[in-house]
Amino acid sequence: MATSRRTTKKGAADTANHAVFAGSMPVTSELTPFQILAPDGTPVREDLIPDLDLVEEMYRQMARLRHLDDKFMTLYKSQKLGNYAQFGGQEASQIGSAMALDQNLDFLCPMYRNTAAMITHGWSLKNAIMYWRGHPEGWRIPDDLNILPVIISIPGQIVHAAGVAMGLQMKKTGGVAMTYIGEGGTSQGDFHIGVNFASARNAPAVFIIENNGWAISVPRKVQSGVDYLMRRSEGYGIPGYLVDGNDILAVHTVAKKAVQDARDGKGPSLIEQMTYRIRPHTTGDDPKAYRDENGDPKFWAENRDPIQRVKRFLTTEKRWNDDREVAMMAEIETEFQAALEAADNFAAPDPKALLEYVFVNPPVQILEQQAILAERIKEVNA
Amino acid sequence: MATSRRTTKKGAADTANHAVFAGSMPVTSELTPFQILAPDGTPVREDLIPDLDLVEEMYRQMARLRHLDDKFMTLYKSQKLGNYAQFGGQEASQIGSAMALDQNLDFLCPMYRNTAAMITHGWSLKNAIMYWRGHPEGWRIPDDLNILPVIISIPGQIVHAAGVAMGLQMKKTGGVAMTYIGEGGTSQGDFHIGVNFASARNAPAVFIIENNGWAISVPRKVQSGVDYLMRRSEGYGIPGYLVDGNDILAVHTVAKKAVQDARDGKGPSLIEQMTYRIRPHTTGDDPKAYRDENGDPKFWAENRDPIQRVKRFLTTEKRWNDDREVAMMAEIETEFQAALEAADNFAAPDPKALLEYVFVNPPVQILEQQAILAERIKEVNA
Amino acid sequence: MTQVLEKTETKTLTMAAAITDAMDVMLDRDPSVVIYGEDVGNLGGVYRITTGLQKKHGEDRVFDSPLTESGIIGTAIGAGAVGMRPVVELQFGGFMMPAFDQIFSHVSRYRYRSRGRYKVPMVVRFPVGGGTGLLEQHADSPEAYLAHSPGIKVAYPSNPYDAKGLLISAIEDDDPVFFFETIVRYRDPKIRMEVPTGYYNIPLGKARIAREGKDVTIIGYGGMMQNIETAADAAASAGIQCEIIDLRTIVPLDIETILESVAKTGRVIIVHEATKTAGIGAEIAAQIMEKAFYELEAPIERVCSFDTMPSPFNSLNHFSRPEAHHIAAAIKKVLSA
Amino acid sequence: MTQVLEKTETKTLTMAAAITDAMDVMLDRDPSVVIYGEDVGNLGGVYRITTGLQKKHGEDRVFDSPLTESGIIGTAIGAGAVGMRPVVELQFGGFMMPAFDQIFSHVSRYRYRSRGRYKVPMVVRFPVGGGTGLLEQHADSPEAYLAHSPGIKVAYPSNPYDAKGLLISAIEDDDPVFFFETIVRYRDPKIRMEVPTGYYNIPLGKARIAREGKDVTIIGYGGMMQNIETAADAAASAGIQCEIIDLRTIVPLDIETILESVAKTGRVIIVHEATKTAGIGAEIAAQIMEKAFYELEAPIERVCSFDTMPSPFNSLNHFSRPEAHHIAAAIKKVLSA
Ligand SMILES: Cc1ncc(C[n+]2csc(CCOP(=O)(O)OP(=O)(O)O)c2C)c(N)n1
Ligand SMILES: Cc1ncc(C[n+]2csc(CCOP(=O)(O)OP(=O)(O)O)c2C)c(N)n1
Ligand SMILES: [Mg+2]
Ligand SMILES: [Mg+2]
Repeated sequence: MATSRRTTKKGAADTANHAVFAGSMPVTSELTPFQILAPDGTPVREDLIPDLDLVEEMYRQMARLRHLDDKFMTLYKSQKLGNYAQFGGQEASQIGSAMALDQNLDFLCPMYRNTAAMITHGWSLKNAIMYWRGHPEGWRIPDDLNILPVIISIPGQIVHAAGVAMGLQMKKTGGVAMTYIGEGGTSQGDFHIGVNFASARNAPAVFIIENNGWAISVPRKVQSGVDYLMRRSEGYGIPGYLVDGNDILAVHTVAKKAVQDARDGKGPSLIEQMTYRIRPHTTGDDPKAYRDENGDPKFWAENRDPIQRVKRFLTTEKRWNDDREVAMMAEIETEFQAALEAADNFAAPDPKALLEYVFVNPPVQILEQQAILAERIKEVNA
Repeated sequence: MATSRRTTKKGAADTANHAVFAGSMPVTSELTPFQILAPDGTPVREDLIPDLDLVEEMYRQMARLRHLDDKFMTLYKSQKLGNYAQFGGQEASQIGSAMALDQNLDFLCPMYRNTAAMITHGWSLKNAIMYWRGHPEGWRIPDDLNILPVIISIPGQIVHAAGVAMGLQMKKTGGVAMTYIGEGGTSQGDFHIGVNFASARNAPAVFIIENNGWAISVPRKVQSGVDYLMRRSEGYGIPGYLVDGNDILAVHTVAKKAVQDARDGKGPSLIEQMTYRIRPHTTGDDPKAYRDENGDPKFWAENRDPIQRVKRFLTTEKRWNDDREVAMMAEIETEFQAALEAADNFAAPDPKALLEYVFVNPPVQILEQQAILAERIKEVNA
Repeated sequence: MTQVLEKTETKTLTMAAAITDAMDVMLDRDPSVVIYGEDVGNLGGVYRITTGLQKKHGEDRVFDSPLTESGIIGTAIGAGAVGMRPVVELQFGGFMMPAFDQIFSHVSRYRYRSRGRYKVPMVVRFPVGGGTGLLEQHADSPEAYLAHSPGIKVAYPSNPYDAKGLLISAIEDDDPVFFFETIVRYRDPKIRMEVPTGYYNIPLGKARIAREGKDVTIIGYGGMMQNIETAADAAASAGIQCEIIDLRTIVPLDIETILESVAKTGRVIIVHEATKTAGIGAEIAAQIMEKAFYELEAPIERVCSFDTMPSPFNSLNHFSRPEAHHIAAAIKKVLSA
Repeated sequence: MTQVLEKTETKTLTMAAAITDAMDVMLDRDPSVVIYGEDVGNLGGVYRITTGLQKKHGEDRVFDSPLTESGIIGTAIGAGAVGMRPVVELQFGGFMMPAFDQIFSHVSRYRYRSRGRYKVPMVVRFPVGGGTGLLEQHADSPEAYLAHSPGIKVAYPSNPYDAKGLLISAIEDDDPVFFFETIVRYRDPKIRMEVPTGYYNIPLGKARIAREGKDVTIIGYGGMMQNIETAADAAASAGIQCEIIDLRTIVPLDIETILESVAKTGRVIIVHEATKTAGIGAEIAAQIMEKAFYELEAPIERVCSFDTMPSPFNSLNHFSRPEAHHIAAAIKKVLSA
């Protein structure tokens, strides 16, 4: 993943250029992702370990949502959920960053894989279930949540986030907009447009590239000749960060800095979180068709699991043990079952939802169609 | 122009980041545009002065096209030309780069301000006149020219150029695609898409940003928080160059290197040529509405003229004198008058052109409209 | 005409000045209104429609954006979601297309997608139409693309009074409204008119009977209205009474007013500058046929531009764009059918 | 049916396999054909329509592109200008919109703009339509946006035989062709059919009479044809003879075949999955009215999806997308009018 022709291709050219042209870009240094915890849970940056209560909270949230992600797969298989985009393996990346937000002030602008970030920012499990069931109730965003609609068309949310940031800046709320994009989505025009617009307006936005190595079947290197996508920060004149996306402490630390900078009027940041899509693209995808599941996916699942990393750390720190684990898992299961029950008990979708919220003041053509719909509903019920 | 919040804004943040995060972007060095001749015509890089025959050829082409640009303004004022996008002041930028191409192998993908580059790549003065008159004959691109249609919608040509480069690569012709964009256009999605697509495919393309300081009334700094737009090369993993765009020797040298790299399979490059729009945006624009014409425009016209720079150099080198100047200007005027006469003598546009070339095999709906058009033409002629 | 007048003083204004005035009024009334786009700040836009607004209301309320339509419209979605009311300008109608994913995928669907939590109160203004002698791609009329995208309103005024009142309604409306401004009418002295100073509005979705008549209904909007009037004048001298409907808005489409007129005349001509095939004229014709089939006495005529891009051959375009004499020919045709 | 057959052997193929086969044949016949798009290489596309092609024809001919529709279509213009014949895939029809500036401003106009010097021989293929239970934005039917853009052809096959023959024609055609593939028909066993192996083509612009009848003409295309057939079967048992026209291509529109049928039946229903307002059904209805006004005995009915985005509420969409019983109701209605 993230193989680059850069070193091979650019190295030679650059040296030659440098001899000749004063104005050419300097050869930039190699980059390594920022880390606080090594994969085995040992701190590599003791100085940056936060309060252990926070670490435990992160661990619990990751465990809770991994459980949810697995349950969603089970629900999908038994046809109790629609096609769903799993985040399993990317918990550190989403939770660590979303935890850097203030739920009252800051807006999350999610894409389809951000269920973990959304729940971390306050979305209920019940709503998440109903969303992925295609139930209108799941699509309604509660008034007290600062979460924008989930975006499927890649990557509109990047520009919306720039706009949210501009809006918050205009209203002087002190709020920040955080948004996510897959590494594949960085090839789209709206990625560039949104980040650059925020740069131009110095708007309080945090742009996070979750580099999970794959865009469905397409490996990272097909998207661009560059090695790391966060190098694009250079071209926008904003800070860029390369982070071990499976190290929740590293993710959180960088996200907090980026959020604080934005809040302080220092403008947007671009963060690339290196992680891996150990799951299929969505529940409908079979990755065996395009990659060796015993290769990288197995390696990452076994050696780079973001949850195990923190668990090992907390265990070493004597903050965690098997009893706590068992108790926590029981709580998590109970919570999930309650949410599932609430979703199951919710009234079936009302077909009228099809023609609601098209316009604030619907034109006569919509009213006519609502009448046709009412007819059709009556027929079915008859 | 090109003022940046970068130094003020990013400097501090970056230093702080660096103390903390191993993976953040290094602070990149300041850049100065590459130069071979100083504005007063003195060489700053004696070692890179090319053969004087070539320098004289460049000078003659710049003088010829400045004359054309001025004539076009005159024609416009006497309503003998439509609204026209002047390149005056950007001769070095367009001619120096287009002269790096092989007319038989390489394709030029122009935008509306590239009349100078197009003529340098073989377009006739007569066709240029007829193009800007909105005459169908001017729109026809002769079969033996490797020039794509002029693009107005900003900046489609960047993606087309990436496609031309891919096509030439597939056909193994050894050809290269060169394209231009204004600094304003770099805020669009297709700028990013085209450069990145070429990077991903290692396609033989040369992308030139003609930074003339203005996008109509909008100064460069509104477009982005970055200081120089060529820094974006970093984010595509391709070479980037910052060049004094009013120094034709510098422009040509860098363009030749980029073209040669592309031809050699080393992929695309991104070049930013710093120049200035001393003219109105188009003949229909009045810049007094948004800038002080006695400020930067006057300064650049008087002190940074790309033609004077080379003339001074050639004069010092004893390659040029007043007699030659007078003779050259006479030739240029004669050539222009002949082209104008040819254009004037061309048959008036045939209204049938309106419905030609819509489809290779027009559907019946087009045939019906052609019949209506024929009727209308008959009525007018009656 | 339905309207709410704050004061009854009037000024003689061009279309351009009336539009400027509407924005000025709304910037004063509603602090959440902001204006941005390419060149709208210092310059006041390439057609000078925002002239003076930055100076009066400040750079925080009226400002130049980077050159990106998708950025302009996409950020207006985000800013609108958090309570702003962006009134953005695109430089020309055809330059909407780099933003078309934002329009199709988001502007059109954002409120539906959030089940009403987020509205999209933006207004997108832009000059449209040909006859200007400008470069290629400066003469498009993209209303049909928008009308086929659910959830989007489309206003297309034909005179200063309507322009101001409709723009004020558009800014106040919580749905996204695309606002078409015909370039050749911006400063057309023939349509200067008395326009109330201060606040008033004209509801979106109410067509205007521009002229009553019993022989044939001519439906149009925007800059085409003058060509229609000219054709109707010529017909009048031949004793033909045209009823002229100025739609004012294409979405909502005031089919009621249209049907009332068709009931009277039985003959219909629809005029627009956009290309014919799959243009909005087809939709209007189809609705009329669906709802007034038995009242129609002749096939509905569509007078539209040919199915090509607005040609850059400026000296020829009058053969394609609907001129008064093309409309006159259509009047003859539907009356002899 | 007009066709050129190379061999007369046949295979039983699904729609999906027939489309794959067409590309395979053309990759063999024409070295300038290249295929690219998101996931089309190693995976063979999310619907596996390009499966096996990369392996057989190599990575230079069939390859994955970066994730950018504007990049895919924009580079296809450039590559086409220098002699390639790109056959590109978009992942879903709605994902065409990030490329809409390239389509509207360039694909549609490139040949016109160069006065014939450069043609745009690309084919753009993509899956469309709902009924799949997929996520939001995976169920669009954007044909009207294309039909309103001059210079673009639109093919929309309904069965394996047509799909292969039309795709071969599309690839050979020097105009840009957008090729719609109905997802729910890709592997619908009910429409598997005998398809000639090797090369043959079906001309673009010739509709197919899917069934002859005298009472009412039903016009449709793509995945809606099966619903129309079902409705017609039900009507047949009530003694009503429907004539069914499968358009095959929307541009060119075979108005001649339509008019012949209308002359016979006098009653017309148009069915499409796209939303109704300003959909292509309006254009077809308008043309019929213009050209067969005196033959029409009843208003033309349009059976289309409601004017909203294809809803993500998958369990409800059958109330909106045209089902056989909605068409049956329309048959009743036009016959009783
Ligand atoms: C505009 C657009 N084009 C294509 C798609 C289809 N699609 C859905 S997910 C996907 C891959 C995205 O990869 P990436 O951006 O890396 O995000 P990830 O799924 O890996 O989180 C594609 C091509 C889409 N949703 N939107
Ligand atoms: C998509 C699009 N949006 C807007 C315009 C209108 N427009 C024409 S030129 C221009 C400014 C371009 O500035 P720049 O890219 O710097 O090029 P320059 O004119 O300075 O050479 C604008 C906004 C356009 N042509 N295309
Ligand atoms: Mg990915
Ligand atoms: Mg510029």
